[in-house]
Amino acid sequence: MTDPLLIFDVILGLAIVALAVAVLAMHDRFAMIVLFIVFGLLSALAWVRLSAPDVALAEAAIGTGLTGALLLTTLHHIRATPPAPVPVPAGAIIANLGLCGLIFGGLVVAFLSTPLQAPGLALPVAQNMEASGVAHPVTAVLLNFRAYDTLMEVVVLLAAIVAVWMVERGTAQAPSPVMGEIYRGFARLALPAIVIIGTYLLWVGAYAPGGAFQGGAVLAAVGLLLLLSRLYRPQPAHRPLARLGFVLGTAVFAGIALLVASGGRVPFEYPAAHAKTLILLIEGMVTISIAVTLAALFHGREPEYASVSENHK
Amino acid sequence: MNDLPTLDWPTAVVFAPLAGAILAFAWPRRAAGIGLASVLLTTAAVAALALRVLAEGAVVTRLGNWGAPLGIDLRADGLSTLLLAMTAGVGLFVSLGALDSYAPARADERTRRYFWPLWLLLLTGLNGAFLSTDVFNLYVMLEVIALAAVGLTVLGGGREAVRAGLEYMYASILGALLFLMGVGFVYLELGRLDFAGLIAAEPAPALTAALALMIAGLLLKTALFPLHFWLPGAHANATAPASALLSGLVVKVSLYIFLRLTQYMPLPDELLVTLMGTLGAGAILWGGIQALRAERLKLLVAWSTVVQIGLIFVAFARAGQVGLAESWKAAALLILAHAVAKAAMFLSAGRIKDEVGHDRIQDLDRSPIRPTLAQFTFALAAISLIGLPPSLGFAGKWVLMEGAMAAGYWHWVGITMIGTLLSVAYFSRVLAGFLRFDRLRTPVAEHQGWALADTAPLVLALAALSLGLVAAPILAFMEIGYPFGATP
Amino acid sequence: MVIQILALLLIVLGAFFFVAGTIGLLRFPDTLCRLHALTKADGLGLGLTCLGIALLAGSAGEVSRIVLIWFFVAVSSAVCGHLIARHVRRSARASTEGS
Amino acid sequence: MNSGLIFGLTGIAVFAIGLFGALVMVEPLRRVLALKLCSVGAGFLLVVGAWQAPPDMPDPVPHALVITGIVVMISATAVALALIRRLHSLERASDE
Repeated sequence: MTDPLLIFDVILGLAIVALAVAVLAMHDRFAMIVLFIVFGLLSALAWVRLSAPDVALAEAAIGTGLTGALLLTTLHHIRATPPAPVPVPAGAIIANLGLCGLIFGGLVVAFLSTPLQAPGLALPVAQNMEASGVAHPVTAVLLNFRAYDTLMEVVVLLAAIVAVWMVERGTAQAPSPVMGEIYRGFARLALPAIVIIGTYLLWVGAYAPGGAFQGGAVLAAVGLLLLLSRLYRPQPAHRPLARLGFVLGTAVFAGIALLVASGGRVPFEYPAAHAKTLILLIEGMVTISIAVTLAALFHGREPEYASVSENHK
Repeated sequence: MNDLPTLDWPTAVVFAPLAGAILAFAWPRRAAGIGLASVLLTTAAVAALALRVLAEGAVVTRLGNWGAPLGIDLRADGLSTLLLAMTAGVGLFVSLGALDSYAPARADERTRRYFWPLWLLLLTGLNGAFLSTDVFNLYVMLEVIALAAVGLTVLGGGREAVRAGLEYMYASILGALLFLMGVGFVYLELGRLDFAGLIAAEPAPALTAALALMIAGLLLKTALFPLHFWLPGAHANATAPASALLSGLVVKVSLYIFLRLTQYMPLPDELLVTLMGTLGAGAILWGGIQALRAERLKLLVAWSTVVQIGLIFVAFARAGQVGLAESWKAAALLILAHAVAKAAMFLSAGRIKDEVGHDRIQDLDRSPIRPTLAQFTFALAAISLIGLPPSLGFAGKWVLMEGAMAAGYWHWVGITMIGTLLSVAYFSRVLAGFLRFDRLRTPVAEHQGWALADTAPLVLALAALSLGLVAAPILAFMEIGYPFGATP
Repeated sequence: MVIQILALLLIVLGAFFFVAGTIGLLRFPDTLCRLHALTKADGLGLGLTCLGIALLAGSAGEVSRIVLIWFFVAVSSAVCGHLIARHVRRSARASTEGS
Repeated sequence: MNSGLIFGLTGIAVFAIGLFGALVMVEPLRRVLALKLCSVGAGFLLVVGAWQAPPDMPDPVPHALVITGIVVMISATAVALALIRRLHSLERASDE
């Protein structure tokens, strides 16, 4: 008899594939996004089953939660114009279906030929954990062994907010929905709790699943709540502070990476005695930047003085 | 000068533009000054790096002192340094041109403020990609480049630019995700991501799948026919300095990564090389026809990019699988030639459009204004792109054909000839428009005085022309550190 | 042993309520009825499941975290239910006024 | 059969579905979602690459890579969505 958990895995895998199809097939755009959110949460569940709780947390918070919020706010903006029905020729569909089927088959064959459960880099990571300054392997990889990648990832986030502010100059925001008193009360209750949870996630990342990205995403939810409940309205005068918030993580990360390079050390080589402190400092600043940037990505356009805009009624 | 050797130049090359981007974004009032200073610093760092590479061979930085495969290494050998130098040189002159193109009189303040952080982020990504030795790091760099490049595409903010930018964005993300899937297969098979692991690997189905996915993604990003659909719109609708960066530099990164990967990973067989060459031939023909039909000057220049990309792939395939050990040099030479000449051409096309007020090719000869210097620059750049001696484009085509003839692959020689004739045909449409004024009865006004925006492309065009004379030293420099060969 | 069986029973019962709520979501005719089925049944299911897991928890810290989870999920699902119902009523009013 | 195999196949299927959507779909939002599906598929593959049958510890490197990939993807999504909103505004402005 097979393990009942394996049956669960099969059902979960099938459900994920079915949801992926349903997301693309769903006619209504709102339902499409909701199905996508369900799809993301089930994927996160699958990653928990694959013993990847950090990834599951990140996917649930960033890949599903915040992405879902971004999609919904965009839909809110463009909902006035229903999509023009552009007929896709049946030939193109069949050809692409065949192509993707072929790719699927090829990739499956290639996948089955790989040595599953190969050790990978687990051993070198385990051997160098001592020197990394943190106790949680994923955090050690993100903030120490492959810190350069992580720095560039924060740079991608910075590029995104620069591009979004640039793209959306002069467009007026679609009026956001009025959420009412009960929602505001909930926001007041939830805000401090979310701040605590976000900070806890950041802190716990040193020795358990969690870390800057998950913590930052949870803190970004604070920004979303504030924006939606209109407890905070972005003002043009706040722009310098916001810019500072966007670049803080990148600047501190890059600065520390360079500053440690003296006395025979190379960039990103934290001195052993201070590794833990430095990583925590970087993580804290990166968390702030991630939270501010993600919330700003949700808000979209740069807050401007009124004279510039108004081409949207 | 004492601490010059201790400074880590590969890191400086990546971090100088990054610092500039951060400062330029945080302090928008000073964006132009910070931007130019940062580009100059980057250029200086690249020059210092090049000198070291010339003196000592490949320079390796083990970030965090972990060493690959656990950590990430930066490696500057002849090829990467050459491309860094190309990026720095083209970038510097485009920046100088942009100072003028986005001057307060010509562009609104927002455009000026956002150009610099986006361009510096792009430069960070480009330099990072040329130095990277890790496939996942390459993926992240590709995304940095993609987001900054899309931002630059829509800098003008018009409807066509935004539509083209969105199309470019889709193509870019899809290309990057195909690449990421390939990275996944590399890790599944090898359990490591660095180039050294790829070189040592035995052929395996998973690696073939990885190579196929990565190449598909890169071809989409580099716009090889028939995956070029996003390029003409994006490059033709961007503002001139942005077009110059996109066409001159951005598409070259994916080409560069393609060259590296095809050398490092076991190629399945000859068929793939032939396929690349055939697609390149298709690009030359199709792009040439479209360039002949284009009604607008910038669109013609954008289609000429499609042609040139095709030519680079023909150069890659010119002598089959056996010839790959040599043919990357022809491809690299053409990459360099195209970057310099195309940046000059887009900048001068932008100048012509600015001065004349439109860029309809048909009406160019009846314009009451003659931007002579820009027209002269355009002609010089065209000489290099067509491949007349002594330009760098000529040197590249010469190496291409020499190799193809030596291998007896005459069909590639034929394709190159046809491409050359086509490019003569479509560029002469424009050049004829510059020369004929018989239909015009009103007195012709001369250009509006010399401008920095005229000088920058002129220098680039002259460089494209004269660099051909030093093609031999460039070829020798490329081989420093054995980019591809027995000793990695 | 007894505690484990009790916990299992509670979790199964909780799952049953979730399933019932989902069936309601799929079968009921309009949004308000669906909301009714969903919030009621899922609220109960959540409470039972949390109770079951809390019985299995090893330490007081874990129990307190489970209680916190229960509290926040309950509050946010109540608020979500309210927001959806409010939206339904407003759009219904808007459509009757419009016609 | 094991969890790694099951979810590896799931990931490849999701990637192929996303690829099909990205190639065929016309509607802007749907194309973004299709690309997001591709990225989740690639994430599955990497997480499976890290997986070891319990109680062995999984390889942390791919986990870090996927987290990076998720953050990169939301950045790209945000820019694509901003372009969609901008294009929509511009088209409405020109229609009026």
